[in-house]
Amino acid sequence: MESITGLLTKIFGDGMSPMALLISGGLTMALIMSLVMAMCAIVFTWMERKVAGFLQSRYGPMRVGGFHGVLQPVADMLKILGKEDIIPDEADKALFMLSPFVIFIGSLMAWAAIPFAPGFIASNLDLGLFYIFAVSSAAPAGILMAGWASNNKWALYGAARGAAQMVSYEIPLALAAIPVVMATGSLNMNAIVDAQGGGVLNWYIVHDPFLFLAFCLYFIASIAEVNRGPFDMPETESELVAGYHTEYTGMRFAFFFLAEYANLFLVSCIATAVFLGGWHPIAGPVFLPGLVFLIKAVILVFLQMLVRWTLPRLRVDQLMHTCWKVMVPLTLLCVLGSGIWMMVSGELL
Amino acid sequence: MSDTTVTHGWEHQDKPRVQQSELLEINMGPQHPATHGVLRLLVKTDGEIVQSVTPYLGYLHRCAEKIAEGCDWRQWMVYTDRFDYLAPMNMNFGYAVAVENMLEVEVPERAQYIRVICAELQRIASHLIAIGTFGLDMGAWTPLLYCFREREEILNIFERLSGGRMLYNYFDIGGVRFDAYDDFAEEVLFMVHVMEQKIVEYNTLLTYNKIFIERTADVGVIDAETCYAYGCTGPVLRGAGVPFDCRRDDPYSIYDRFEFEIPYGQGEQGTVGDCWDRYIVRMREMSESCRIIRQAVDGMPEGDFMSPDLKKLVKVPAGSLYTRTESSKGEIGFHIIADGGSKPFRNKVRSPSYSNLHVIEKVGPGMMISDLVATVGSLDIVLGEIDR
Amino acid sequence: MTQYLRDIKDAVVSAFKGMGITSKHLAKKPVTLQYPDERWVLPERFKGFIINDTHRCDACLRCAKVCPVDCIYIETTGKAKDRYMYRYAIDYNKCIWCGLCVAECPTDACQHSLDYDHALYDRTRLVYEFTSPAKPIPCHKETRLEQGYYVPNADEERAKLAAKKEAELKKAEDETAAPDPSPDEGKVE
Amino acid sequence: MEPNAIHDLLCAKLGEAALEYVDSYEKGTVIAAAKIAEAATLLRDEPELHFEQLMCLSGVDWDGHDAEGKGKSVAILGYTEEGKPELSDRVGDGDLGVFYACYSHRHGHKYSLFVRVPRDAAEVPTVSHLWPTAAWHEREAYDLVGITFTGHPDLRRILLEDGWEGHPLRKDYQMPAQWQGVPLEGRSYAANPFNEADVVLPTKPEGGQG
Repeated sequence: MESITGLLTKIFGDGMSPMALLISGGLTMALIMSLVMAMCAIVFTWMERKVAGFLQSRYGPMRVGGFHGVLQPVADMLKILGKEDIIPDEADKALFMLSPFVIFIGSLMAWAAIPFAPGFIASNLDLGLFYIFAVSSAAPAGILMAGWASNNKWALYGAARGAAQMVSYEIPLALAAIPVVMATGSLNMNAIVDAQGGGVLNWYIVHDPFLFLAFCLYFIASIAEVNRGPFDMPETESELVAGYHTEYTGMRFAFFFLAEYANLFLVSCIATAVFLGGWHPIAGPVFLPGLVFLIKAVILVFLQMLVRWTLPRLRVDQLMHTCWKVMVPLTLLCVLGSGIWMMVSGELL
Repeated sequence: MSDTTVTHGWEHQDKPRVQQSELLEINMGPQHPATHGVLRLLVKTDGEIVQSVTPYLGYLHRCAEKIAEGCDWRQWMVYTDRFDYLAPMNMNFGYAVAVENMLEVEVPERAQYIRVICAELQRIASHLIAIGTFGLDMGAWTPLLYCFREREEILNIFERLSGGRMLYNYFDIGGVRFDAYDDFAEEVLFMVHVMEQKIVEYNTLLTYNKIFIERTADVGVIDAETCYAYGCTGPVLRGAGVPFDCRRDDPYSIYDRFEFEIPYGQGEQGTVGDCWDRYIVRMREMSESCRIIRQAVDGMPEGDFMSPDLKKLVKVPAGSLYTRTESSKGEIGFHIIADGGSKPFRNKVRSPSYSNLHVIEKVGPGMMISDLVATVGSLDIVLGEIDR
Repeated sequence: MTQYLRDIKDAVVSAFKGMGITSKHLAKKPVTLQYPDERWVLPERFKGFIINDTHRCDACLRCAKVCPVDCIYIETTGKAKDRYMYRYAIDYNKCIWCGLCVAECPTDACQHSLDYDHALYDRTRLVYEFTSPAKPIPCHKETRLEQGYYVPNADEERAKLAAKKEAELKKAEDETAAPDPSPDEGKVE
Repeated sequence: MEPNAIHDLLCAKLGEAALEYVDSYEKGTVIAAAKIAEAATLLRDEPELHFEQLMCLSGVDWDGHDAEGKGKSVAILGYTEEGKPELSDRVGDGDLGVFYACYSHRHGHKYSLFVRVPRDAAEVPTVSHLWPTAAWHEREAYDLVGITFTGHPDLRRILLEDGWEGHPLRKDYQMPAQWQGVPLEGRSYAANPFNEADVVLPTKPEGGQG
């Protein structure tokens, strides 16, 4: 936000009160973040369809917008905006209408602490990482609301599964990031990224073997956290029809969609900032930091897509088994191991 | 088990507080992605655990058996296409063999060989769909598309042969409708060659994937006794460890001339008769079909493709006969009653999926919803032949 | 514990193997065609929309009889030499593309075309009329020959017809009777 | 075991109930309807027979079928001028029958049982307790042919909807005009647009203006 407020100060001079500066800067940043989210949905739906297509020996969308159907998501968005908004008669209407926004806002709030480039962060919180994990916990509540309010049995199943899954996988997700916090000594996202400057060898992913393992575990847990295959329990389209958003149409469905792809990008951004050196390039000085950050995040998104379109889905009990009996012990091992590593290598002293 | 009564540790109080929990009744289908068509399963669940499954059929019922009474013998071949629309060649084969058995007509050698090649190619095509959709039930999208890719190649051969991509109406009583085209043998051999390589790919992508094994091994175990009792045939019976195949044990056409193994479930990843066994039986059957096709292509003679001494309007002598053949789903039986006329008196179709699906009532209770989906997927049902 | 670790190893290794196969396909050219722009070559025996070559059709009704779904409608008028077909319609709402009519047709009038994309908004437009009362199709062999329609073994038949006519003419000359009334007079209705 | 040996064994165990030996395409025994469950038990449990699988069970309406093979097998007699099927208003009078085809995996032999019951009292004991697969086949026979299987645990219609009138595979079945307000007669889109009077005959070469 510093860059934004700096810009605003330049434009309006010193005449603005600090409060007005804070509010206007915050609003600008929120607007930018909302746009980023919308762009995420548009870009990544197209990318997902193309990646899935080429993985499966087909092209994916080719018609709209000339080159490889680049405007397909725009057309889809227009279509979905024009659709009737159906609220089932027996649904709990207030919750039904509210839940897409709960999920959306939960996702949007997390963006506040993502450092895209030096100074380009909505809110440079001291507890940045902690804040991100905290606010993204709003999503299970939204899913439960959606599933319950739809008054549809499949949606209820999806919601119950989804909430259980997301609550569970938050633990390995957060635990996997703890070694990094230990290494940095700070929860501030800027500080975490700054600590990784100066070439690929300073990135936390290669800091020590336990951190590499932590990255892998974080990656798996993040797939589960955003409800994508092979952990797409809340949707499980071959079992639960469409899971918690079975009854949603039109704009409300679009919000779920938006949140899903925004979350997909969000977890990749966190992984980039926390493990992959944020805006620091592989070698050399910082150059086009925003672009470097984006490239890293998009590569992670691509990997998530590759996993989704390759692997079969886990059963719900196996999912829990994987979380509690495999991931949580391993992340704890990572915390312990990297702590020992740091003590031995003398970093902590 | 209609209600589960949960008593908490308050029995020492004057009035024990009993909490009643109800089972959740949920309709899986008729519009549901996992039911492979318009099947409706009424599932009662206790949380994720299924307590009872009741299939409701008939959404695709066309009463082809009634239509048979108004068709002549050759015309009804068209309707057999539409039973198992994923393996019409096998259905045609069954009906043709059934009527020929009653007519006691000699089918020319060349027609026999073409028939066997078609039936085995069709078996591969049908198993490809079975495998692909089974993977889809597990959430693996990509194998389905790969399977369809290879299936299209087989359909291309059928299209050149019969003109149709889905419903061929290629077999006729006494032979086949068209002769094989010029480079039929080369195309089929090339297809077999491609297929054998692709099977390796599927195995790596899906069969030995750990998640897939976890999802299918020890799930939906159907043992041999249950198979006999419920009339399960085909890959379901063989998956239960019974190496029974009509092609070898009750040979029809010229299957006794070929050398092939009958794969059966051995419980490699879990229990004998689990979903994985049924899956792997299909996978191995594709290789065996490739073997049969190679032999058949080698042995294919020149000559007639249609029995010359058969009239256009067939009249089947009076009598009743149950003939069974091995389709890709199992034993397809045609019970034919003729009254000596040019039209069937009664054609009863004993379709494999009908019996195979029935077993879900037995094995369904006690499994999780995801396992139910997996089990229904592993039975490889086609609603066209269940509802007929 | 070893089983536990082996499971994890298996899961990771098999997942990577699978991803290897899928990512290999990224570099391959997709096999699908962009349908309306690209189309594959249809085989000779392709069962497309059935068309009736009215030049060859002599309304023998075999196709209508063999059709399992009764989708072929033939209307004729008159008898014998004056039998004319004024309607030959196929209802593609009903047609199941079984090809029995094509196999049955003695003159190859009924044929599969190579057409297959006829999606329409109105079902009534799927009933195709091949003739009209304005130009009815003669059905009798002799009438067909006279009007230049297709007849199998036309030369032979023509010779036969000529011989027959000659005989008739001769007979008429011999008897020197009044000329025959035109055979179609008063019969057209 | 040879079919006639199986028949002899059935005769010995069942006595009168084994009515006759069928030696046509299909080898089997006609059993008195009331004793079919006993016969089926025998087939399944006798160690020499051990028919553990019921391959097929089909209900048959024998109305109009005579032994010489000259019976009328079609309910639709012909077509009216408008192309609508012309149905017979005849009430069927033939027997109904059930056919059982059994197979033994252990011995690899097949055998069939036949049952005939009068049309107005079509009741056959169930065999679904012996071969569970029979449960659905019997439901189908009940649904389509209208044979009641006594002792069946769940005798409902299976392919047609509950409450459907009549049994379609009976030879005298007539399709109802509508079902729950939905007309069952298929809509024809091929109404004849032409009139025979509009036919313009071509000019005859030899006859001048026709």
